Amino acid sequence: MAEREPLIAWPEGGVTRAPYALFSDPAVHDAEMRRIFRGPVWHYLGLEVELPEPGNYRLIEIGETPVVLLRNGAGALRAFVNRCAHKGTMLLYEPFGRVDELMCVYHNWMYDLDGCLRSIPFARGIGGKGGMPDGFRMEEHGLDRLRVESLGGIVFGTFHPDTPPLAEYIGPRLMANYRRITARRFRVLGYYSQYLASNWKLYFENASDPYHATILHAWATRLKLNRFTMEGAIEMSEQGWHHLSWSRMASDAGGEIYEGAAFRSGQAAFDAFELNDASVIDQWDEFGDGITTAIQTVFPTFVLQQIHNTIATRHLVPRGPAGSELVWTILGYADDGAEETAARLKQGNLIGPAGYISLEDGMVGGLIQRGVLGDRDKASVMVMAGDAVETIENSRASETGVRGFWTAYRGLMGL
Amino acid sequence: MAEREPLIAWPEGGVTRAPYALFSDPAVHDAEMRRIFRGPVWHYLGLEVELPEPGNYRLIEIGETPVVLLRNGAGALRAFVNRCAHKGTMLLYEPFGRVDELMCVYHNWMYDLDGCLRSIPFARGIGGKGGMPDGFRMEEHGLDRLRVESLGGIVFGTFHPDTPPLAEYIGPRLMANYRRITARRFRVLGYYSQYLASNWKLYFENASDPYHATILHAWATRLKLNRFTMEGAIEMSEQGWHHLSWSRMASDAGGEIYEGAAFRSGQAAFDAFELNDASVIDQWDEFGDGITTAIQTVFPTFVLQQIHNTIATRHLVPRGPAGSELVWTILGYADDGAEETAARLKQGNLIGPAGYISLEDGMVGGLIQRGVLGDRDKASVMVMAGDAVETIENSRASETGVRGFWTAYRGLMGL
Amino acid sequence: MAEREPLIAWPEGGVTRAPYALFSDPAVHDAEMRRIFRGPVWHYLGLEVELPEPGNYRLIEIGETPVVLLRNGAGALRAFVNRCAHKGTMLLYEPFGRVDELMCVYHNWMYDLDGCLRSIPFARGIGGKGGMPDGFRMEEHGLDRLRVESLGGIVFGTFHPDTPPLAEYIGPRLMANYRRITARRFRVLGYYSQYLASNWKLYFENASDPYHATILHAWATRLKLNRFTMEGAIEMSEQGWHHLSWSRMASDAGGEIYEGAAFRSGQAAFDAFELNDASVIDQWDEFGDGITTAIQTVFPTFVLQQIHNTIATRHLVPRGPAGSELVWTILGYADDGAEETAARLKQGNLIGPAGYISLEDGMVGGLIQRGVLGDRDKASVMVMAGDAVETIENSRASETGVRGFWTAYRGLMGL
Amino acid sequence: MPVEDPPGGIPQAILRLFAEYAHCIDEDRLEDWPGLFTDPCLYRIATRENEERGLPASLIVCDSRAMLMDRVVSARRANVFEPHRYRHMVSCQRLLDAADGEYRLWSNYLVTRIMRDGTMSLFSTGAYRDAVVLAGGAARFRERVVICDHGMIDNLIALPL
Amino acid sequence: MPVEDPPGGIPQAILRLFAEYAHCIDEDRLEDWPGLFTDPCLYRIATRENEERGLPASLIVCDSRAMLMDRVVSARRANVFEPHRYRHMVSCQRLLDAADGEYRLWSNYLVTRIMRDGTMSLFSTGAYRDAVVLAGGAARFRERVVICDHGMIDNLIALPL
Amino acid sequence: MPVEDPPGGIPQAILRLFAEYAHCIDEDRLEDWPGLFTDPCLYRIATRENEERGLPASLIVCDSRAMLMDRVVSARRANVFEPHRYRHMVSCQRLLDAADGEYRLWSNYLVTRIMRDGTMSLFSTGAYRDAVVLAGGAARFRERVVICDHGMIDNLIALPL
Ligand code: FES
Ligand code: FES
Ligand code: FES
Ligand SMILES: [Fe+3]
Ligand SMILES: [Fe+3]
Ligand SMILES: [Fe+3]
Repeated sequence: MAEREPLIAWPEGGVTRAPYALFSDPAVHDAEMRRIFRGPVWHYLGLEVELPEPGNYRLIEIGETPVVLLRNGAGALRAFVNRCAHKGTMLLYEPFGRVDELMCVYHNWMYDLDGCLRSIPFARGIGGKGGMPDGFRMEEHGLDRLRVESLGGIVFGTFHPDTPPLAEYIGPRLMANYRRITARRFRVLGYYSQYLASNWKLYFENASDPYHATILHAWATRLKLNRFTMEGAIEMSEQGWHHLSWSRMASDAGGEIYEGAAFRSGQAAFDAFELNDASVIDQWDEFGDGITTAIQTVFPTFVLQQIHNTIATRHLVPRGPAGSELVWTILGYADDGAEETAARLKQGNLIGPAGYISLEDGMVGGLIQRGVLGDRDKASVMVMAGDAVETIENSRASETGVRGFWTAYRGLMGL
Repeated sequence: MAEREPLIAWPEGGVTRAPYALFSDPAVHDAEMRRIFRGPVWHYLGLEVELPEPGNYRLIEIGETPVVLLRNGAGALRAFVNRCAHKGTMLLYEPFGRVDELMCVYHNWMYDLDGCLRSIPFARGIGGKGGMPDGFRMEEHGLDRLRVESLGGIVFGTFHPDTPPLAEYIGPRLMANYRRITARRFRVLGYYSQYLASNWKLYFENASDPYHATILHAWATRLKLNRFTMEGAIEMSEQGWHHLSWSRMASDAGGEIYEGAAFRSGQAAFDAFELNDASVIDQWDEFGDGITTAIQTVFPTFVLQQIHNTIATRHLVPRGPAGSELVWTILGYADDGAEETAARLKQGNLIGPAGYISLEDGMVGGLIQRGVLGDRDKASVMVMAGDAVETIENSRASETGVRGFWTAYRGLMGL
Repeated sequence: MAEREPLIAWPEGGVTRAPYALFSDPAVHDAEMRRIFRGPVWHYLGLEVELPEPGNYRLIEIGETPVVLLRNGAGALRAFVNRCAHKGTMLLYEPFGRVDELMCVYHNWMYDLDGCLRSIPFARGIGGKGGMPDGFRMEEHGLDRLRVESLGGIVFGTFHPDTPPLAEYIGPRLMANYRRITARRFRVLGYYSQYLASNWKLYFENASDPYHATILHAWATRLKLNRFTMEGAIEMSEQGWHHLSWSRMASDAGGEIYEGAAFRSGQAAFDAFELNDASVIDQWDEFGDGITTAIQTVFPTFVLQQIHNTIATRHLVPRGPAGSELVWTILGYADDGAEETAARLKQGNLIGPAGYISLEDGMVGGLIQRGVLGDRDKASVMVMAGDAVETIENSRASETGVRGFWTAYRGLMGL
Repeated sequence: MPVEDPPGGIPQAILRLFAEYAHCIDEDRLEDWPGLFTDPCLYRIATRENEERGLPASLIVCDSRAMLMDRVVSARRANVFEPHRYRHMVSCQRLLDAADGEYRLWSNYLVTRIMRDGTMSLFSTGAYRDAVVLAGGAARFRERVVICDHGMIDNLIALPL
Repeated sequence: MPVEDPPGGIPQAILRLFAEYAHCIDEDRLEDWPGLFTDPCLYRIATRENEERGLPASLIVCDSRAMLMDRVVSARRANVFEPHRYRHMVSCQRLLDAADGEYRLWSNYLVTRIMRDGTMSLFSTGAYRDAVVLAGGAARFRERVVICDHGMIDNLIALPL
Repeated sequence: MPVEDPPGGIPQAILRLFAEYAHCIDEDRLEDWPGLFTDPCLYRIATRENEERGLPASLIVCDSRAMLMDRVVSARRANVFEPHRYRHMVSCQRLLDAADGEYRLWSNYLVTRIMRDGTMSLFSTGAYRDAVVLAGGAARFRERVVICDHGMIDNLIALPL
């Protein structure tokens, strides 16, 4: 098929280069929807606590596909494409809810919570006329089902038969932080999302790139919340697809290299910059390991976040070649006391579209999208710490995380 | 030409299947604009009563082409592409009006009401310099003309030389209802339109699909305005392209099958649902045949409607692969008395974008558009009453109308 | 490469025809961005007076490429693609400003005002770990630079090595008016822009087409501000790419041909049309040659305007195949007295998006864009004064200017 | 020239009625909305193009409180549509005349529509042509005609404008 | 800090003038619009970017009622454009000061544009900087400066903002 | 049914506070904005979906004037974003109750965002849920909760809504 021919020519330099055409070409986008989003990867579908009862469901978008995650009558998790088998109507359109069955509004074909077609109005016709033909088999017209795995209260799904088990997909090294964050039962504190006027990959590169964190987010750098001079590392999953970046704020040493350095955070605007009310950054060491920031990615679109005591999942939904939506779920733990909840809510000022430490992330993608449009044949250059995709202990001056993203991308895209 | 290669592979099952790629592929859309909209089909252009006098005109869009319908000085109907022969400027941009000639604003080339170019400013130049060359023949630069036919006060046009006469195109069987509705002179009661965030074919399938009517529009079903247990039929034109669906409200028998059935209209929300003021559904049998609903389609984009005493034309304009606009003309008859007009106006609550019986039609297309985008290689399944395209007496438990649409579509598209 | 195959078939008639497909085809648009906008042409970048000091910069868009024009420390003009060499982030996003260096917000790579990469944060890593590899050469990662020429206080740039010197590009004949307008130092009176819902070429055809001026802009015709019966000419540059159209208002002779002619300006609406307050058209002969209108184009996107005493530059930015933005810079001269400035400001009513003499120019492009979409295989017809591209003395009844545009276009596009 | 406002301009109770009308709809208290009208009453959604051409068709027309309530009940229980909300802005209220406790007003409105997926759009602009009766400090609409500037509706109208 | 409003706040006649201004334009009574200004007067459409940079160019500038009327007559008879309408919303009116019967006010505006094909768009937002004179209960604009937030205009401006 | 307005309706000082709030933001006088609140105070940006589901997360939450000022200073000096402005429209103000010099109000707002490239968009609509204290003729927000109708934010929020 035409689509098997390389869509673009990848430049010399392998994963240290990303050709700009990848961020605006519609043919590349269509191929990604098939080769990556329908490929052997795991997608975030939701949280166990969002579906406490049989019949509870939530909707989510995987690439361009609407999906429903629900609990069947027996309490088992099921995920289906949210599309009637008759003519393709979306079955559900409230984001969350409770149902006994899935009934399509258009002609009321009805499915049970395992996705099996159960009834069709006038299947026998009227007065013996019309109706469904004898050859028609209900069991051949059920909903398209995703394979589901739930791990630590987070539910993932995949369209592909060969996707390895979730824990193996994440890999033993990165499962450690995954378990660290998911050890307690979650409590949902809220939701919001950001529309980003940039290709989805630009955001996921950003999330996989600790190099920018202490530079772009000068607010946090200046307040000594996150610096390269703290203990920290970039850890890569065994196959190199996913990354974890963490740091220990208390351990800052040699931060003076930031003073008057050729960074924005060293510039005059920052002289004497400090908070009038520092309660917004009050935090406690809830994991007992002093780690104050831990950002973990699961290729291609999931981020698990700890920033101080803000816990959140981020799920990325492509919106055509030039846009994407980032959906945040703000979390606490079910056993939080009132004080802990209050502190998490106040630290909420640090994250999301209005977050002191994150609002720039939404902006840079747009600057790149417009910056590279005119030169689709040029490419970005990601050689910090060379060209390897590997864990780098006690330094985050590396682009290994981003190279890891491109390693997975090239493999699945056949580029 | 490349465009003659099949744009998509049609799945097994012929017209019982419609591949989802048809609803979003730009190449398919471009081919439709040529093969169908410029093909041997008739397009709605307007009403005789809209053009009472010589010089009266109205604008309309046929696919992506702006068209003007007018009466020339002799009172004859003419239709032209609304585009100057010089550089393509639209000549008229007020929806309705009266003109003595067609003068382009850009360089004032002037055409008569038969579309012939009559004058060009400075055609002889200035001081003998410039102007039009000797070889230039005005008669070669007239407006592009459509062939026009007027039938029962409704005016149609076609771009194609081989389109059969209009009455033959509609076909003898369906001309009966066409004559029934158009027997009296129309009076225009108003206009409005709906933007639909879905491919034009999804709306026309809906209009050709009586199967959904008593299910999706539960309001009317619950109030016993339209049920399959009433007398009714789906009648197909001889070549199978157009359909008519009608029913007799008074004849309802066995409606109890709707009670507690696995339809939405049988659900709890409806217990004791009735109108506080039923004057909105007061009607009279104006055709003397007891038929209370008659929906007739003319492929590819025209609907002639009787719902109770609401008479209307609907004209569908594609807006790219993912959108369309449905233009309603609300009608009465010139000899209506004040009471009849008042009743039609009040019944207006039943139709249009805010209509009790029609507002869902605008919604389902959008649910399908988004539902199928991610699976362009899958297809809808339309096997109710088998795979035939044929009239089915006294039952509407059939998708023959929709299969008829796809029969015409495949034939013209060469798919 | 595929793109070298002709994108479209040009019809018979050479530059007297422009196929309508050129105004909506995305593949044509992409090719224009490379073959024309990156080709051997000069683009407007700004004005010397906008950058009085070292470190002053202004942003501008050339096709789809963001560009920064600045003065380096030595006061020399430099132009770069406004894009970081690391990952493509736009470096500057305030339209005007002053900088000592160019620092990218994302990872703070820093460039000097000659576009040379000067510093990279953590280039040596942290604690000897990470950082840039030994093979990395800063000098290979500077900004993409445009060649710049400044002529009469107006700065142009080109991406192409073979573009001839600017004065030679404009050509000796048209340099005369260019020098006439740029003889005195400019003063910027303000900025505004128009979004045009039409392909960029439709606007540039309009600007190259004096034929429309006395017809479309009936306001000015009626007030005898610009008529073909005045002295005037269309002058073409030697290679035929650029045009100048001028007229002398005082010299009107035989204007009666406009009375009752088959032009809009001759129609009833105009009987007794005159201004209640004529101060808006008070003017003085500031160039001492009686020329009251002089419109000069520089292919592909620049217009230099004198309309009475309104002096302006216009710069055209394509926005996809179906849109464009026209950016106006309203000018006076540094040595203007208060009275002259006041008169220029009042005459400002004549120009721009609300200008009595120009507001129609924004409209006709949209009428063409929608008028031709449905017939991409048809073409416009531009035969006034034949098919030649040549200066025509003392008459403007010619489309030579537009044919000149298409001459340049076809040559660069290889069509 | 329209008559002058009474001293103090438009009565507070009427401005309050306008706000209450908007909030009944925007805050999903549809059941309170019919009570803002007299009975009988006139509530119409028309388009400016039809009005200016003297064409009588409406998108919605109700002439009794019961019909208003039928709109609410149908939206809640019978008709089906993707859930959404409106947000009303009302401005430039102008009193046209006042006689026998009935006030005629003309105002501009703008309504945005917000879908559950978070998308927001400019849904309708136009004018309100109102007849309001003031009795015992309470104001009610004897007539509210919504004149949409646009003849094209984005998909459907399920809630009052 | 700006001065306090006079007791009772912004005079009713001024609020009425604001509404009348909007409706003259929105309801296509353009011929009534010049009468809302004193003669001489100042009507300007500027952009915030130019204002903030001290650049004097305007999109429209009229300093007499006759010039205002020329804008109306030209739009009616001489200039040609696709027919459209505006809808004004005015909000957050703030009285800056009042002296000798002249009131200076600052307000926010939003204007939507509706084309005859039914499409509707957000056309302009910005501020009105006004000087209003109150004489014998009648209010007129001695000065209205429209400061558009946006330097880019969608196609053209044929009607006053 | 909500309580009646006090005679004369919503106090002028409160309407003035609403206008001043909008202009501090829209005219880039952010430094004046915290002074419109009491200290302590509550300023929150929430979403209607979270509010209606009883979920407490906010986009922004400040409980002191110092925190409000930190938002201003951070926007000015620490955070980086493409420069832009808002334009506020506020409408349908409704007084919910008034007791002991504290007024509770509910209003609708609409905010457009204008980028430096001239593009303008509908950025946010929703409701203001306010508690205003009137002391010595001066009005201040003890609480302003901004309830966005939309859960999706276009890119980022750097300025108060
Ligand atoms: S589309 Fe679902 S039942 Fe027909
Ligand atoms: S385009 Fe119509 S006259 Fe030139
Ligand atoms: S993108 Fe510019 S420094 Fe990284
Ligand atoms: Fe970040
Ligand atoms: Fe229907
Ligand atoms: Fe022109």
